[in-house]
Amino acid sequence: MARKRLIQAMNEALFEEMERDPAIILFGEDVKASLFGDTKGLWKRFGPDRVRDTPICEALISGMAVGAAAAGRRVICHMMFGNFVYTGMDAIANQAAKLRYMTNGQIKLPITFLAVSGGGRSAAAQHSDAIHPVLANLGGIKVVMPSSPADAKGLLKAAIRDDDPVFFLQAAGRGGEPGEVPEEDYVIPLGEAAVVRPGREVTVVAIGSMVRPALRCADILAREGIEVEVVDPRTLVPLDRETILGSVRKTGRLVVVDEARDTCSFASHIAALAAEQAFDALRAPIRRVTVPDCAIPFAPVLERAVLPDAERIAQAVRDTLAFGRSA
Amino acid sequence: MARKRLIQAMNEALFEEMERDPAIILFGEDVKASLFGDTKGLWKRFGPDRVRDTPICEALISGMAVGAAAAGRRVICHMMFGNFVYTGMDAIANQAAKLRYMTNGQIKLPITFLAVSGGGRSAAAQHSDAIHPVLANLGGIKVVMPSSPADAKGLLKAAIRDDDPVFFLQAAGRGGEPGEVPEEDYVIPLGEAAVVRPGREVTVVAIGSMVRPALRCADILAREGIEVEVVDPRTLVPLDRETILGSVRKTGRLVVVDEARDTCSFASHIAALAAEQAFDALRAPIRRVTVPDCAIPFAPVLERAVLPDAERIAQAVRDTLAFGRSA
Amino acid sequence: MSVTGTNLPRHELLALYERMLLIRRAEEQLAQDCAAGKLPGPVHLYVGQEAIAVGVCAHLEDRDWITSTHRGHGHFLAKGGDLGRMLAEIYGRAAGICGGFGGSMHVADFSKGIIGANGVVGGGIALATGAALAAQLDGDGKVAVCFFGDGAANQGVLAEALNVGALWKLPLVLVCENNGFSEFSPTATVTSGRIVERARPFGVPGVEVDGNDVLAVWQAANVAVRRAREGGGPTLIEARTYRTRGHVEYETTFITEPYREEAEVQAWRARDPIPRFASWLLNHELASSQELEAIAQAVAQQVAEAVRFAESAPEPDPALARGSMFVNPR
Amino acid sequence: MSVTGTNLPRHELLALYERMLLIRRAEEQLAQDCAAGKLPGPVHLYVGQEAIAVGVCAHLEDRDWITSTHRGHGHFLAKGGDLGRMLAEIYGRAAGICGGFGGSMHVADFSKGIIGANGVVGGGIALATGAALAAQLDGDGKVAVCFFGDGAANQGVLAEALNVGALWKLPLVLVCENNGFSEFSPTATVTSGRIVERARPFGVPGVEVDGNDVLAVWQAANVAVRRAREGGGPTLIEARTYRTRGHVEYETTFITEPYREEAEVQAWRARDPIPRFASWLLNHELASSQELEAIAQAVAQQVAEAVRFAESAPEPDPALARGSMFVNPR
Ligand SMILES: Cc1ncc(C[n+]2csc(CCOP(=O)(O)OP(=O)(O)O)c2C)c(N)n1
Ligand SMILES: Cc1ncc(C[n+]2csc(CCOP(=O)(O)OP(=O)(O)O)c2C)c(N)n1
Ligand SMILES: [Mg+2]
Ligand SMILES: [Mg+2]
Repeated sequence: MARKRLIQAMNEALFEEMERDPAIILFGEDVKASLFGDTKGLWKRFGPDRVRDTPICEALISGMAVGAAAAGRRVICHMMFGNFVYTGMDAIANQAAKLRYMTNGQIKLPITFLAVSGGGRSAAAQHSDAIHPVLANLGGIKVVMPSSPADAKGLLKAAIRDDDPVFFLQAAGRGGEPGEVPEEDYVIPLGEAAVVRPGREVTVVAIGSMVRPALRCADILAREGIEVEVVDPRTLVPLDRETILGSVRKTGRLVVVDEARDTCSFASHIAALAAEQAFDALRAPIRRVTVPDCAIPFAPVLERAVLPDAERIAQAVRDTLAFGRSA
Repeated sequence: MARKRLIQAMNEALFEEMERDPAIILFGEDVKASLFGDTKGLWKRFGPDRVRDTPICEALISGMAVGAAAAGRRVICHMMFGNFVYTGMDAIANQAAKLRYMTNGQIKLPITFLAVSGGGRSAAAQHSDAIHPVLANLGGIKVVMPSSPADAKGLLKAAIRDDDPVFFLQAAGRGGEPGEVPEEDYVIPLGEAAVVRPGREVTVVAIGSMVRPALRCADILAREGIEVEVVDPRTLVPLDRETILGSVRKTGRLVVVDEARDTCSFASHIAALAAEQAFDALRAPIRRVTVPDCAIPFAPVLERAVLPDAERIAQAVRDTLAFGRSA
Repeated sequence: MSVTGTNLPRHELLALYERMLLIRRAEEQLAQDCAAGKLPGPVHLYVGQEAIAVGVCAHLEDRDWITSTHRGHGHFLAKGGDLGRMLAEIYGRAAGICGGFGGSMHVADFSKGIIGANGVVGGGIALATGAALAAQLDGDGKVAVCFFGDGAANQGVLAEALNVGALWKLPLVLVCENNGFSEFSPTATVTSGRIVERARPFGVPGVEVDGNDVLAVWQAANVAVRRAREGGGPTLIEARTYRTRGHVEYETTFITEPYREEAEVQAWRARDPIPRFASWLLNHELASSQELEAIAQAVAQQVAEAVRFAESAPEPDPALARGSMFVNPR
Repeated sequence: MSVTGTNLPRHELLALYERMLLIRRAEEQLAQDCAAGKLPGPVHLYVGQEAIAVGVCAHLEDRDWITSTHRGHGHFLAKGGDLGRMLAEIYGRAAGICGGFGGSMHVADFSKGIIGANGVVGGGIALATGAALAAQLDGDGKVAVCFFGDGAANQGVLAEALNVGALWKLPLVLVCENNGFSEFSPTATVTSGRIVERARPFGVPGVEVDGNDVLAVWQAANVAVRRAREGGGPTLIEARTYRTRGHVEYETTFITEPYREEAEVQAWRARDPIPRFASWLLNHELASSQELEAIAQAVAQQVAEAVRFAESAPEPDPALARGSMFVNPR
């Protein structure tokens, strides 16, 4: 174990996987200089064949990832900010997500797309979208959202070794967050949620960047004598429904926290799953804590007003509990 | 009143609105020849200034719509098939959906994007996506999905007259569907759902192309003595929550039918709203009838297997009712 | 008629002829099937353009990659795809090359290097560039060829591919089939300048060729594929041609006003690459009319057998449709 | 130093000087603010490139449109945007030109024809094309100018805009500011050939110009804007320049290895457009050093006042953030 930043954990995973498997190539804009630090040193270590800086042309880059994967490579494709994924959306939605299914499983497409997603750093509307609901709706793309450095390393390795297209979304504010990271080679399988804090009264499912405020909220509420269980899905596609629904069946109350805009958020989807599959266990309305249906504004005071935080989550939990008591 | 096909109703709306407002321009690929028939005759009537065939370049087209609207025009931008919206996604998600908010409301962007959405005609994976969940999650885009020729005309007029970017999504299989269309100039306001068939026992919310099978399902179930209320949201953004929730509060049972892939579908979102805001009225799990998380396959027998139909809806309704009775 | 390619061995010349004819007869069959209402979904035929796919793919091996378009049957067959399984696919049968999941716009066979037809105009350009990157890294002389239309040439991704292809000297051959139309829009109404010129600013050689002359195409592709194999980087070939059928079968049911002159169609029919090559073979005494007739008969028989195979194949199991998109669903 | 533009009236020459200096001083202030940790979000400065925005915008009126980039302060100010409200925006204040909703990457003022800075590289190209279409239909001689970087030139949408701009003869001027870098990648490592050449296949004139020479830029823009106004269609101008500061303020905290030679930066500092134009004015006796000093003082005062205005402005009301994106929410 050693304390590392999330971005360092990603960097380690990239180094170790590229070392392990010479079929892996990585490309994207400025991956050599590495704006975020995740790809730092890779170019020096693995050379310009396997690590390539591309021009700015997301439409081509995402499609090249598909073509190179179809032609036998294991591809890591860096899309930088989530919003630039829209620029390269055609090949992601029309090719990466569909080519295997359309051709009756003739090929596998082992691609890991990397992108920073979400807000919190005054990067404003065009650099702060949380894009996971859009990706999850495409059907053929796996979506991974780590909430800690240790998870980031294990999940990134799993993503790279996976034979399907995976989006690995790193929360904008989280690259610098430190945590203990095991030294050894380990993999966290896709599709396994984590109960990051057990509790009896209310289930809080928190996605990616939202795990931290959810845990803070659990601390706050513990002081009020409220026991919150925090579940981190870790991967949205595939989704570990059992762990989430199991927790809801136990507590009977659900709050879902998602940095996405509310309409068609992943929070909505988890709420819908629970309203169908854990209905008899539910003792209160399912609350969503999400971003209102707006873009992310620039000024810190405005941005804070739209992003979920521990206090807003705590309020939702209190409301949920009050429902059972006052009704 | 006269019986008309949905595509004719759209064509009429386009003619009448372009006649009414000379600030309106329309462009897109082959709008002169008009693959679907919606833009037929416009070029002849309004000339090459106001009606323009573009080259195939969706990234530019969608961005031009934003630029021309920002510079004072009322724009109708034809994107042809929903899947091509991914190709032009950058300007839709990063510009159209955000420019007004980012600039503190300095401008309005009166743009109507037209596209055919959904499957049912063996057009296969790259021509059959139901793209409304992706659009609805962007926040700054209104989404209209008519289910009848009369609604198509009134809603398209409303969309064109609206000062915000609107996607008007015509269901792939619906252009040829006939229905009564009023002669006079009428507008159906965005954000008003319709109870297309009243009933007491179960609410079926059906979106766009799904209204027809939902009505068929209601017929089937009526013969079994089951009274289904069918609600057509007509516009997803803005969403008429009151009508939907009012119906759920009345019936206590909800089935949502959506031609989108299940994960982060609009069905999920409506289910989530009900599970929060009509919780005490709910007497059974909320069922979703959606497309599984796959691409739309080509062969008719395969395509039918993934698209919701009256029988699948009916089964969901029966399950919902059985829950109350056997529990 | 160009003299390039004339020094090809006779059996190779006849193979070119045979392959063009196979594509033509297969598609005539599809046109009939379509008119009879037998085909689900839209069908775009390649009739008139066969010399391009055949002239280019003559240089390719199974391990080389191609990407194709919505008008992809010709590329599929020219690259060695199986006719019976292609027809079965277009008929929506389980024996289809994609099990009935893809249909006409998505025929693909990765074992033959056919990354597939593509419903997104321009969609194959980036895929081919990626395949060219993989080929370059494999280091064994493979190439990737991208077929695309004049309409697709207006998608910005072409410029992006030219830029990256040139920068990285990718083994990429971009073959623009300029058939004069982008759906129902004449090319000139939606295209500034000459497409072949668009390669030059990137330092990529551009070659224009008569796309109805299989030997001219053969020759241009010979140079381009060899350059690509030898590390010389990409080439853009613009092949001028014409589709003598509609953009899509059945189009006259919804496109009620003609978008081109019948005389133009007739003029291009007179330049049909198949009879034209037949005459050339006869004139140069490289084949007798009996030989050509024998080829035609063999082709007809091949098509008939393929149709029997495809028609008798069962429909796909609907349960499969709801299966996972993934190799590892969980 | 080019002689073009020299026949400008003296007050116009001094206005060019004043505007360049205003941009420079404003951004030096921002650099300080940033170093002091006062600015939220990333800030990309235009230092070294001022001659381009100023030389081009000298030809524009409020009713003409511009689109800009992530490096957009210079374009905003050159086009007549208000300095105080720009600074307030970058400081995240309610008095900001976008109420604090946009920040550095989104400064926009539609009343001045400034469609805005843009966080999407290449994002302004399509917007400008659309604005040019609107301008053409208005029929009153308005033009749209798109500023973009060498990095943005590799986005395919540029080719798309050249194609449509040429087809429709749109009143569009595409100004590529080639500052030698696309973030941390030297232009040559990500760009094949010369950017200016990319216009030619579409029949669009391309002009290369010394972007550190305000009069050369003025002259190139004069021709291009006039052509656009008169219905002659688009022009591509490639202005060669250099950003003497980093890609983004603070970059040395995360880009730990240098990506360019200090000598290169120094060489370009020696060609700084502002002292260079000052010397030219002095040498040609078009201004005295006292006059230039007076301008500098006035500019300094303007900046100081703007900073006071911006700093004293209140923060936005957080309740506004949760308001609707729409004109008609329902
Ligand atoms: C991205 C995208 N935009 C639009 C279409 C609709 N479409 C299908 S074929 C076609 C014309 C293509 O023209 P061209 O590339 O010249 O090919 P051709 O049909 O002439 O072979 C269009 C616009 C599409 N399939 N994909
Ligand atoms: C679509 C998109 N891709 C990538 C980025 C990240 N990015 C921001 S600035 C930049 C470099 C832009 O280079 P250039 O166009 O030359 O402008 P300069 O910074 O040199 O002024 C990049 C890659 C972005 N903002 N948008
Ligand atoms: Mg064509
Ligand atoms: Mg640059």
